[in-house]
Amino acid sequence: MDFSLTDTQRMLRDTAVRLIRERYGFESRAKILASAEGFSRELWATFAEMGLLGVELPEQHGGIGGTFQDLAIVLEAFGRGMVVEPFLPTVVLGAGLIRAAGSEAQKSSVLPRVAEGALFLAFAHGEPRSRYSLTHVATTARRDAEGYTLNGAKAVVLGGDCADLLLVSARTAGKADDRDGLSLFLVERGAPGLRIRGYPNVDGTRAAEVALEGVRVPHSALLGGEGGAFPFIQQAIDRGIAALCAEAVGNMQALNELTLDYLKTRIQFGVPIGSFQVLQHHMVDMFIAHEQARSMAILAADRADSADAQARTKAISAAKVQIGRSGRFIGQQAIQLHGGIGTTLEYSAGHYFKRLTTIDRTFGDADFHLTRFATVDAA
Amino acid sequence: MDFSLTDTQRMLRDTAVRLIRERYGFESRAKILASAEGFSRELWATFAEMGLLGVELPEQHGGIGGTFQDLAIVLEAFGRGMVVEPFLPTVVLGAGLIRAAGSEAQKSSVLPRVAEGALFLAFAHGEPRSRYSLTHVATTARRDAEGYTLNGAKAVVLGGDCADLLLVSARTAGKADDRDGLSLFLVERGAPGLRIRGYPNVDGTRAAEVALEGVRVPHSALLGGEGGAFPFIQQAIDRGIAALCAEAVGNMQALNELTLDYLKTRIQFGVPIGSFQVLQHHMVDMFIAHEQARSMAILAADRADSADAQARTKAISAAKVQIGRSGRFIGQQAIQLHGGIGTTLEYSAGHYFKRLTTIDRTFGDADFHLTRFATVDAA
Amino acid sequence: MDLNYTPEELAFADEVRQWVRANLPPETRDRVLHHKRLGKEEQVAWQRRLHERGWGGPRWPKEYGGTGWNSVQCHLFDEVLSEEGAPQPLAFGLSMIGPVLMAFGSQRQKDYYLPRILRQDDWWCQGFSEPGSGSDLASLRMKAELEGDHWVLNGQKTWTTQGQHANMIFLLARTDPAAKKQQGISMLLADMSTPGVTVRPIITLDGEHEVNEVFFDNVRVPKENIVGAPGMGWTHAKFLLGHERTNIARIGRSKAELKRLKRIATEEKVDGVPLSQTAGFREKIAAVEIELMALELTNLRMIAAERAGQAPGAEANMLKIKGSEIQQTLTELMMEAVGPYALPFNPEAREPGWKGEPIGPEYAAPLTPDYFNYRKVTIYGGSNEIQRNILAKAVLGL
Amino acid sequence: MDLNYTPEELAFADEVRQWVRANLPPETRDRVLHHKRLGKEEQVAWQRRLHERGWGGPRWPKEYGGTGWNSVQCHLFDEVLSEEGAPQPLAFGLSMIGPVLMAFGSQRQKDYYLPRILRQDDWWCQGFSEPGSGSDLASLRMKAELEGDHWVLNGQKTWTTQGQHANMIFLLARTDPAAKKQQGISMLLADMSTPGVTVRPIITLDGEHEVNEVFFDNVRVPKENIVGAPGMGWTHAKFLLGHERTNIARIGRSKAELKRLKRIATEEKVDGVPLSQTAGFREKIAAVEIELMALELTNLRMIAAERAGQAPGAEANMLKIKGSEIQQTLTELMMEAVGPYALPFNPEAREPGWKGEPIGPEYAAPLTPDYFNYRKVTIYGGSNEIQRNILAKAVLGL
Repeated sequence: MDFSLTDTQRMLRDTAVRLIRERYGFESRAKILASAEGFSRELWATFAEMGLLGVELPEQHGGIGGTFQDLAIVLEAFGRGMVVEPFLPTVVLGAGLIRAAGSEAQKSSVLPRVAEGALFLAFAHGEPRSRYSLTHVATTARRDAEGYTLNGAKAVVLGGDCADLLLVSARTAGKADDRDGLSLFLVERGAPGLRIRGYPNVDGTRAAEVALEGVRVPHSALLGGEGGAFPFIQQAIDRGIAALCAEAVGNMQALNELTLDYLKTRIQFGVPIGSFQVLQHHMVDMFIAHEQARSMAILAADRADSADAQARTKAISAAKVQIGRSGRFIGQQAIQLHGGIGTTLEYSAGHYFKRLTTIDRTFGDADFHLTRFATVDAA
Repeated sequence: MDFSLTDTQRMLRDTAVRLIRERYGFESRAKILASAEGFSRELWATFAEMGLLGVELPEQHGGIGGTFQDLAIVLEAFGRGMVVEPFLPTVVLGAGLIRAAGSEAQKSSVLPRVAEGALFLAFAHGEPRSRYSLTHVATTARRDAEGYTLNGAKAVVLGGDCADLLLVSARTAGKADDRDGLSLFLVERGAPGLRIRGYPNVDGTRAAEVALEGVRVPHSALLGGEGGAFPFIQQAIDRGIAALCAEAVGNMQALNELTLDYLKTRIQFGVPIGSFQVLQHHMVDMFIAHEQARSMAILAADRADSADAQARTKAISAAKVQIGRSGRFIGQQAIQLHGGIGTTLEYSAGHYFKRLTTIDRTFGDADFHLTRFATVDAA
Repeated sequence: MDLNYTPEELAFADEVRQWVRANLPPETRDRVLHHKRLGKEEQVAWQRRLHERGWGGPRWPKEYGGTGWNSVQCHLFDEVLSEEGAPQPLAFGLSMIGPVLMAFGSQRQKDYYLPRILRQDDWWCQGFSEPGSGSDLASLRMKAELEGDHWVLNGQKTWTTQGQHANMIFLLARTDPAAKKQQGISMLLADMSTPGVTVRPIITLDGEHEVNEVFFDNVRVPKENIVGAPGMGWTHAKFLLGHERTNIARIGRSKAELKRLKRIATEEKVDGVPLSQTAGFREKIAAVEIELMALELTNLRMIAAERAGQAPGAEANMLKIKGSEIQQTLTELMMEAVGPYALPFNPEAREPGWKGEPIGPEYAAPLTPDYFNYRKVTIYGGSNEIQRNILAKAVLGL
Repeated sequence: MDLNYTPEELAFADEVRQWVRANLPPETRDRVLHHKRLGKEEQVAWQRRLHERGWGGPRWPKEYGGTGWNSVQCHLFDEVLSEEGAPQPLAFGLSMIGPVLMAFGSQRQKDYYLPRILRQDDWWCQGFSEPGSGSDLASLRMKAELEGDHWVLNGQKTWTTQGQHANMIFLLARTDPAAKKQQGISMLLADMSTPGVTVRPIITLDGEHEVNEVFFDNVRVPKENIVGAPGMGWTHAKFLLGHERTNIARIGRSKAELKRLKRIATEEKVDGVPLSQTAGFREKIAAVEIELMALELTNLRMIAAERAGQAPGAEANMLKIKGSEIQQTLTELMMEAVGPYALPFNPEAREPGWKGEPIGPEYAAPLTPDYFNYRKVTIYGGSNEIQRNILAKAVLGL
């Protein structure tokens, strides 16, 4: 058992932390949010230059061949800075899926472009009625001699508004809720019949509703074998959750530091409010909630790429429950301890809270994963 | 809407409160608990003399013809004193059932003897595998020309160890879990084939495991019509719950007073521990928990005798949830605020806590009733 | 003891209900029930319509143009209005400065301002909090110096709800800088259009403009615009906050929101089953419903005690604590109910006239912003920590 | 980073497991796993057997007859012993006075007492708390006056766990009445059979005799029985409590209890369905299991930090807080699991040799008494409120 960082990880951490400190201050972030696209292509290029987009990609595809744990270190730093660039959809979900399920040709064509920052991806899986279910896919793909025709709708596709390439799940067989019969397709932005309605999320990240009306793709757009995509989908989402966990831990730590600082400096009744025992104990509980979340985020990162799907999903769900509960507690308490200032847009605490809230609602909330954790052994 | 007490109620309250204060101090109660039977027949006779056993019984049967709300006032005072005499099984459940379902002959023979304190009753309904279900009855009653033969087992029968007369539920038709086919029988203590194994409960009240092996009763022992006992059973348990709610509220108030007093007098670090803000806020939350419980106990008493079974059970379940949660919170916090002394048998706080714990586990715990509340409209 | 309303009380509630149904514009009702933004005009129009009916001041005595209703009637009135989707009455005039003026104002102030509150000729806002004085209100620093016939105000107020709509503000200022903390504070009434008053919006987490900073730079207010005597401001403020605290539980509104939550949970499906029928969520709804039942009864018990002549004590702080917690739980459950559709931010969908295509279900757009917005309810009007301090001291004697 | 145990660590755990299975008497194992009472002799026998194997002092350095294991080995050892139903080691000798003597004791004390602890020739108890000094330990009033070659002790101790079995006590007494609070306190070792020592049982809510009051009436203790110098008692006590706090989380034991809970929840049926498969209870178990997973990893992180040379800081207080809360939740869920059979009180069923007919399921008898008993874990060893005070000060700097 070893919790220490490797030299590479230490280097990655220092790089990412410095980048956030220097380029992603609260003011800079506010400007990014206010921009037309809602994120910074310039910063994205910087991420690419620094090798942050290819941390986990194989060297032959322009990456540095790292592990998910290496990636988690970057994500934690991004959590501290509340980075809104589409790292999760492009790097964790999109590139991860292509690496896991793609053909050599697909990998060679897509991954290097991701590593160099030239391509945004999005995983278009959830649907308007699927809620958090991974199998509820009503979108269909009909095969013919030249390729496939896709019809359906995808909901709250993270990073969908700027994606150059969408990874779309669709049913080639079976009925909604079947595990079998799911397939994945690469769909280019601008494909006829593809309608993307982008919008901001409540935390400043971006997403889209995606409609597919008779969208045509060639046979070569199929990612992995026909009908066997479910294990890839499940693992992609598990990786996405592990990424959220790492990000959330960075967020919680920053928010706790901010709140602690406020308790020490805000004067009421002639004394710092941190001298009130009730507020001290709340802060202690926030500290504990973060430590517990950190432990589970480490577990999630350790298991994210495990091939044992049952053990993996159990650990990932446990981590998501802990992150959801800790994040909710820390977020709500941080606002309460800050009082009025915490409820305003011009102060950073509320933004951390909003991001934590969003993380709990992404890929299944704490209650959803509590049930998954409790029932996975029976499944 | 009127929350004020009637003159009779004020009188009842004063009588019961004075009785508890004078005769049911912590020392006296300890002696009662240590006695062979675990309760006081002498005090029972006093209850009878003061009219407390017949509060709710009709005047022609030796009672004073009061309402359930009148009874609740007595129960609240009993809650303050943690009265262990079998008031709930005899007066609330037993006499209540006979009044509701009994023939005129049964009422005339039983109720006056209850009012005068000459008869203990018990409602033998729950079974070893029934948990909190009211319909899971495997005990059978086979009818023949001379009467019925009862076979089965009854679990945790409150007051069962001293009962002179048991009200036993048994199946005359249908299968376990059916609502129909349940009947009630009066079974005398000492009936051949009846085995009663009495024991103390963790809170000092008494109960029994009851085995029925070929117990013979005459036709006249049937209480109400054959096969139609379910509504009576349900109402009896609802009344029992409303009684527990009233008792619990008295208990919580006494425990809060005791704890508040301790906070004001216990010195640590040179000051009363009640000067610590964290303990103050815990005490405030206990105060609120009691007020919320009190409101729901009033509702339960108001609805206990309602003929609208669905609205009644919904209100009663809501009250039981609130009582369970408030009682758990107040009980646990009271021990925590007392520290070591709260964990000992020689101090009263722990006894209040034990009784509150037992109340939550009687007739369905908070979670059971939360589900019942949430699903009763659909049933 | 009888937990049922009397036939007279029920008839009263019914009369109110019928009248509201006949008089509340359906668009207004729809906007209130779906948490869309309300226009200033439509709020004024509704208050005037109530006033025409004689119900403009439900808690006001008859001599000031109020209804003279007892507390049960007031409770039923609130409840029916919430249920029917009527706009919440504007508390700053009706529940705050109105009662203060009745108790402490000059005859002239009463004669002039009270009728204007009922007709909503004035839109009042409150100037208590300052950047440095949150929970510690008495540490406020705004100055009012008497120069001839005017008080000259300098300083800053914050968290001024609806200050952007208001034409009048009641505020606390330090008129005697030498006096000790709570002393030397006075309550003044100021016209927002006076030169030197600047309103700057504060945008809250939900992206809405509801509160403001208000700056006072040599603002001259007529001498007679003081409420009561100089130095009595703290007394008036405590009186006012006591009034605020009973309404702050907002039980009627939470009951209406509970219904909305149940509707949403019936629409939402988990693997084809309505969310309202899944064990976990069903029981979360049940838990908050029971809390709310208990709080309503607790409130009714306090109303009864008040009618029996017992002054509302610090127990009212309990209503604030529980009421605010319940409000927050309801917003949280509604956000939870819509699953992934809690994410999209679509503030236009809250505009009165918006006809665009919703993102996800139509009811989703306000839910997460509401969750963010409602974090304030355990902070404002005296944070819940302050409420517990008060209860510990006043009720428990700690 | 690697969250898996190394092959060497796994082999070590396996060695311990095999040995325990071969050497732990099955009756003892059964009693531990079913929460029956353990006899004094059987506890001593188990410690001696461990000692013969060389494992009597898992956290002790080799020079004192300990194993010299690293912290991961110690953790695995605890875990395997808990899992296999071995009696908990007696902390008062091994984890409390033992380490204190190693750090501060005289050579004579080390030579004499340490081997006796490993062999459990002495059964130690602790004399810290007094009736007036609970959380405020430094306010203790017990006096020790030097008369010739003896300290003469007068005063009272309380909450003395297993004092009825002990032949030795380490205690804090005031040797310099003039000194300020924390100063003037010394740590002394006393033989429980000295004239003037009286032990009076305290019966706890579960009806058990586990703790005692101990009265000292002119008890004469040899002068050399002081630990270190006079006035250093407070320093020694803080050292000792720091050691206690890490073990107090009892993670291994909670993991074993979680298994027991799952077994019980599988036996219990709700309308024919195992309780462990009903949504509500299943998720309650899941919630505490996740808390425990997180705490175990947090503990392992701290162990790793310790091995990397970082001294265990006040973060250990966190283990106490979370660990105790989890222990309480587990007892509560077990009580809940048996429904109405949580009521009967049947203390005989916990006797080692009891062969009577159980009331309800056999596992039910200890559950509610355990729930009552475990209220202590958030109180003793520094209440959780005190732990939070320490964390606020030491870690957060508040």
